Amino acid sequence: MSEARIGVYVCHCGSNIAGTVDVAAVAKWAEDLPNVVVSRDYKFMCSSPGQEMIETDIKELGLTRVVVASCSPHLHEPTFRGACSRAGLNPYLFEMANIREQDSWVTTDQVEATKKAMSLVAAAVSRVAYQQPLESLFVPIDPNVLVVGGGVAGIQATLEIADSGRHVYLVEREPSIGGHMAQLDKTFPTLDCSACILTPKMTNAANHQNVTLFTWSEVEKVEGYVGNFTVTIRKRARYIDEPLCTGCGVCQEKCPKKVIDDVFEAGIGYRKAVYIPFPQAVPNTPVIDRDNCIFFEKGTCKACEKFCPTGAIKFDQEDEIITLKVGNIILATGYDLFDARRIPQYGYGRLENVFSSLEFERLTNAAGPTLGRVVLRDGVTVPKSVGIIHCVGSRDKNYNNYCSSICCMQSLKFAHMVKERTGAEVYEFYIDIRTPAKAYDEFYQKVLGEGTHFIRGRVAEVTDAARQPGEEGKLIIQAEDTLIGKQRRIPVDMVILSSGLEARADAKEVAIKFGISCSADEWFIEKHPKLDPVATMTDGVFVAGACQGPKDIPASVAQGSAAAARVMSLIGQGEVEIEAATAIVNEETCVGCQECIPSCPYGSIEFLEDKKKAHIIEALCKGCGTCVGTCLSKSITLRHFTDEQLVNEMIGAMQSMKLFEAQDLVIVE
Amino acid sequence: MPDNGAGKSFYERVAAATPGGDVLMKCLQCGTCGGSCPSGADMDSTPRQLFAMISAGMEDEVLSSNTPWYCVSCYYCTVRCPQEIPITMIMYTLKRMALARGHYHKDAHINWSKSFTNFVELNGRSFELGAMTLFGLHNPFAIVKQGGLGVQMITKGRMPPVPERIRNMPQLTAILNEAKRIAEEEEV
Amino acid sequence: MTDRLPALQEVIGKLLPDVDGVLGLKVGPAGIVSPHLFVKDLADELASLAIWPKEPLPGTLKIIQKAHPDAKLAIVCRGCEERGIVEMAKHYQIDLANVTLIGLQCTQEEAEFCRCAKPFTVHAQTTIGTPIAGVPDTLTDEFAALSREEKLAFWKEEFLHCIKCYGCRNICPQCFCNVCTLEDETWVETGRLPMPQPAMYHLIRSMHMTAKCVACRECEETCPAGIPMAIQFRLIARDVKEMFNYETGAEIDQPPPQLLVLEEGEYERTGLPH
Amino acid sequence: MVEPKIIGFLCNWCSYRGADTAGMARMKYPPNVKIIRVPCSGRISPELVLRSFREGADGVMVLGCHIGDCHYGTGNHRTAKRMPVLKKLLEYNGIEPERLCVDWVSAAEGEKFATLIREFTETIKALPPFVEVIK
Amino acid sequence: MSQSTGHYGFYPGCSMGATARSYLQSTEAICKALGLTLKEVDDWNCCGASEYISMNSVAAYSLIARNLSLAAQEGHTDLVAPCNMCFLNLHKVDGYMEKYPKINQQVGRALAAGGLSYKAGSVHVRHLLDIVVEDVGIDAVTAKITRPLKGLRVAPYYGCLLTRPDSRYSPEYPTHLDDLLEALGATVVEFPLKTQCCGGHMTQIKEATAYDMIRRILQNAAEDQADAIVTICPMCQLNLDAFQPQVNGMFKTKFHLPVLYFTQMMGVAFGLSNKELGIGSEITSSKTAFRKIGQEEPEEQKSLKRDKNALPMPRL
Repeated sequence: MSEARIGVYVCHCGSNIAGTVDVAAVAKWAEDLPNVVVSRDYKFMCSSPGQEMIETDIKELGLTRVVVASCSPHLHEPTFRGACSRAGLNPYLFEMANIREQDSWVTTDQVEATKKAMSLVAAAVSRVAYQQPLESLFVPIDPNVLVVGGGVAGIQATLEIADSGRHVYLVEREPSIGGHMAQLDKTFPTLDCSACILTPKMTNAANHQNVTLFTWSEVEKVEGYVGNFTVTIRKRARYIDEPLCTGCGVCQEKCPKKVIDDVFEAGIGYRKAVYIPFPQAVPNTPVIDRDNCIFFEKGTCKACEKFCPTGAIKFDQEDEIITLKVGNIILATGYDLFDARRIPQYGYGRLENVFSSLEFERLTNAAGPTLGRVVLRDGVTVPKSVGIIHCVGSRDKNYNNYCSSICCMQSLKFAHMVKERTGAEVYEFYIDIRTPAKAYDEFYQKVLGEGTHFIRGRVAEVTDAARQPGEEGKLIIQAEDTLIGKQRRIPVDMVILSSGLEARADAKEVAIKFGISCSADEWFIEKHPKLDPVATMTDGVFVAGACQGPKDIPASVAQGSAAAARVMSLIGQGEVEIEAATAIVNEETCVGCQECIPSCPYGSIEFLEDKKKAHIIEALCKGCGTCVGTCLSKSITLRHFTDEQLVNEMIGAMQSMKLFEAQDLVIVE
Repeated sequence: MPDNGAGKSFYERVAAATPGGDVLMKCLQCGTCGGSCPSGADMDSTPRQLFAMISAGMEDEVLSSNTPWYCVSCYYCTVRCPQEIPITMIMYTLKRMALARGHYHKDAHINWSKSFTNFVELNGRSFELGAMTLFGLHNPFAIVKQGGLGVQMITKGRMPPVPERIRNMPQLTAILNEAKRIAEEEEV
Repeated sequence: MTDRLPALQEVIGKLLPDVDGVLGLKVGPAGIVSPHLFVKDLADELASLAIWPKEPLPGTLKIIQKAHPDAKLAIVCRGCEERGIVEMAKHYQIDLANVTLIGLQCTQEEAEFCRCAKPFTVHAQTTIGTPIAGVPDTLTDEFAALSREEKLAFWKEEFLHCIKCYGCRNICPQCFCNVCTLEDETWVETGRLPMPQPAMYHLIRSMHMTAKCVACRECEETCPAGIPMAIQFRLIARDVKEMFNYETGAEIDQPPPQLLVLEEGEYERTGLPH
Repeated sequence: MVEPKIIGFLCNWCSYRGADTAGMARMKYPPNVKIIRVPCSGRISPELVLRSFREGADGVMVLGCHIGDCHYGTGNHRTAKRMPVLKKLLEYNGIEPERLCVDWVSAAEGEKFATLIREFTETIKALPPFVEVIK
Repeated sequence: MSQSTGHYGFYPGCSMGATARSYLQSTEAICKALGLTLKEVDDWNCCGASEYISMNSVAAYSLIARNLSLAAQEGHTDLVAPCNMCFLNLHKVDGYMEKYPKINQQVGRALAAGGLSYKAGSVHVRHLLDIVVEDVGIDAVTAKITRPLKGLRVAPYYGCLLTRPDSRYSPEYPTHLDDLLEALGATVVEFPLKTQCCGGHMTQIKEATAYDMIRRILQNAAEDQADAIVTICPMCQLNLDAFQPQVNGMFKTKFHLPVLYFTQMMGVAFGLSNKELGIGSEITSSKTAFRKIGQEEPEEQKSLKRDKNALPMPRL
């Protein structure tokens, strides 16, 4: 690589690097490295003058390679690649040495930090000489979009995109869209009726000319890459002919089989084996629940079929497999409620008047099983005292370590509604009250003013074992009132557990399906927690709403809109640059053993039967290099991460380390 | 706040003397421990309050509290603590620290523990009757009230009149003496 | 041995009208045994058929098949050669559909010579001789029991004699690459003797033998320095069996483990951190 | 004791970001490890590890995403199959298998990364000097 | 685990020779019936209960570790403790030695002074109940029943230390004793306080505190109409049984709840004699309770207003 003319640029990053690393010494030292033509240090390399310095050198000194020693490439690699491009140098002829995150910030000793910076620069210089220019491939973006999950975040994203004139496929697992929001009665802090604000959006989404709705459906497979995904959807059999069904509800009325509704009614109400989950459901088409239908169980009944006025019942219907082409995907798959049965001392599932938060939502809902009456499990008795327990399953290393973010406000709302509906005494047991968003703390103050008792202390247990007079027949909430420093036992009629939110039980599977990652708590991981909260590491796949972390309605809606904006921006660009650092097979040396084919996570390697050689479909290759690690004859090369490049990077680092071992480094001040 | 010779804060010493005690600083002050404690009503400060006092360096107040002495070692606090703080073990640490510095709450049942331990160190086995009697010397009131029970236990064959002793007492004594020497080393 | 030879001649004689050729061993004029393709017209050549010393026939089979992809062939194979053929088929180097396997069961002496755990065929359509039980590989066991320092000293001594003649690679039926990593300067320094980093050569080769070595011991046999390199391959084979439940060449349908994603319970057996 | 020379091959998506996270949190660790970024731990062929030893590395680290979190889905499954075998092989050649560290570090695990580096550097320091088998 | 061998090291603990003699008798009786071999660790010493550790932790750990060391020396991989306190202490010290190098080293040094050593994790400490439920299995127990405990309402009382901390069973709501008693034919009452503390050593130190804790448990069992409380720990038995008259005196209550060991219940169901099982040594007599066996139980009255309005319950 004698023709390489390398420029080295060492950044001070203010005092971030220069405070620990002798940047001038590093730049001076780099001058003597092979092929280095110029080596400079500068206060802020990423600033305009810094970039211009590089551009000028490329042009005036005829540099053919550039090394910048500064921060992590995850931060500024695109910046400096851009500078090279502007000066006419192929961006892949640029290499970065990370002397901030991996050196100045983590090393205490200044001499050691300087030596490490030198080694990292030497490694980059050694590598860059072997780098090759690469041309990016551009592929057109399919303007159709897939939205997975029809809760409020998914609906919002769908409407935004559909309104812009692009087509959206909205896939929902349940028979109706609406998500958890459809289950609620009131929303905090404004106490608007949830159905009143959500239903119009649901109808809008379903009737929109640019939306195709798939309910009772799930995504089975995702192939392809940004701009060009092929998605396979399983549309489960409803056993109802959708075009024929008018949604009159007679089937549901006549069905003799009553089932506890664990989904929409949160287990506190019933539905039939053929059912529309709730009156405002969209679409207004029932499904037959195969597992509970008498006909599917015993072969007789067919009451629904007998009474259906349009003959829409189709017991022989089968699942449909649908293949779609989309350019972008938004995941808005929502959350699961923490199962309070996991905390036995709170008695949920054992003590009948302990309710989960979603059960209570359904109790207060005018369309719920009690038509909005707040009553005990017997269905009649109005409670005279109610305890609300915060942080159930949240902020607890035994369960979920995070704050579920919505429970405080939800509990305050519950307190207000209990007061409003029953006039009962309400006790809120909390660790901290967190009301940070707009108009939230005002709501807290309002509830305080309503006479709710606030007891600061995490509840130890809920029991029906009376200890002293006045406790018989009650649920006793035992906690330390930490503001008094005394143990208290509060007898109440009803306990509401403000359960936390959890990632969907199948979040991990879904993440793998869509090629994104999950955090330890199984929430989907965004590209950047602050600056890119709705994108993921996989181009073309975005997240919105509670699947990314606990979130209330306003935040979910905002994310739905944000994800839609990101997608529309991509569509607007028309085409997308795909990974230039792809793998390529050397057909001359390939022996056709086909080991590489199953090793590729993307199925991007095909076997050319005529030549008996492997071949990589460039557009499908994501550049992971797993095939390279597999190929024994080294017949596959991963561009930009070739063996030559990596080995020389390693040699650069090793040689400098050996050098420092042999002689002490003298830093020139 | 006064530090000991090693220059370690009170919190650091409590944490170091308790297996897994280094998470003490993560106490959320949620009160689950105090709420769960079956004898919590009798404590002058709840465990949570002690933790706040420990982090505030209030060594005298903490070590003269009756709280550790009311701990019945049921471990409810430990298993329920959302921060996985080994609260029961911290109570043991506080008891030892209180004993070591020589003055402790009047409710401390130090004589019972001492009588019990004495018999173990003497025979290798515990001896209820002996411990009760010995304890009774310090606490004659108890022996009057529970005397009838003792008689009943003896007649039912549930309280042998003489202690059992293990064969290899020298070995046990050697182990315990060495352990105490190690523990002393630790104190310095 | 004497009773197996006529039996084999008879089997080949019967097979020959139906196949285009039978690959076996032949004694040449100077008494040298070499691979030979017995074809229809020369059925009387069978008189010169040999069965010992063994030569690695699967590699020859691959060459013939590549030149004549449609030819119907038969091959005389021992247990190890059968495993080699199975393994090569998994890597698309041999097309099993066009091959008839004539299984030659090894004798006790032969098995002991090879320290062979499986001196018999399992897939062959026809078999000659009586299968015998495997022989314990005491050499490998003894090596495994050495301390790390002893192992190091062991190889240091052995590798000192390596002249990097590539004989072990050339004879190996599983070394079917067109170009070889061992000749690439990037990995193995070439052109100097004694070898500058002898372990580099052998480590890479051992790594490439993972889930591939069929324990035929041809490499050791051919090595002019007599390096017992199969010890490493055999130990790795035991690890692969333990970690990924894979036995090289045993099952025709089981893909090699390195091609598959981790299965339930496999990760736990790798010894990697949790 | 001479400072050990260590090469770390880190996957771009989890482990390299984990190293960045450690940096952003200003966690301190010894400077011995020089990191080489690869797209996926599946890219790391055993030859790369061996070549680093040949070049004089006293230890090599191979860090990837946790199993199940691979940016490429299953790239690290190959790592989990290859590297244990390589470790065994080192052992059979009389080389301490501890010289090869294979572990998983997520982008969030800055602390784990720093701890790993500290521990691995200590481990290598504690080993007898690397003999001239590969070097 | 030695499920199949049925051989275990046995650490009886001090109470078994004294206050809990009937526990030892009934344990021996049911082991014989089930073919279980418990081999007493030779020359074991006291575990220090909850007292020693408040005096000196290193000495307390070392005291306990001597037993682990002896058990390991005798070749036991499973060491059975029938007492919750002993179980916790042995289990805990083994775990500490494994987890905390400093403790491991300190205890190691102390043991060495007595010519002993112990490698953490080599002895698996288990409670007798765990052996019966997990290794012997409910089915094998059922097979031995000749006199099912039909008609007897029992409150399963676990106490604290078996399930807390670090247990494989739920610290709040374990059910394995429930399952065993049900298999014996008894009616197991819903007993929310089943893992509440019995007061431990408080009976000796602060009577008022202890008696109130005992009262809560007795009251809960009485409210659930239990005929007897079944325990798995000598300390629990002692506190609930022997102090029952004192509790009645202090709170003006009339509890009469015999407190029996689960091994005694098994023995009764196996048709063994009261003498073999040490029944009769309890302070609160069990005569009336045992008379109920075989009697038809009155139909349980569900007091709940379960009418058409009732809402479904979440299922456990």
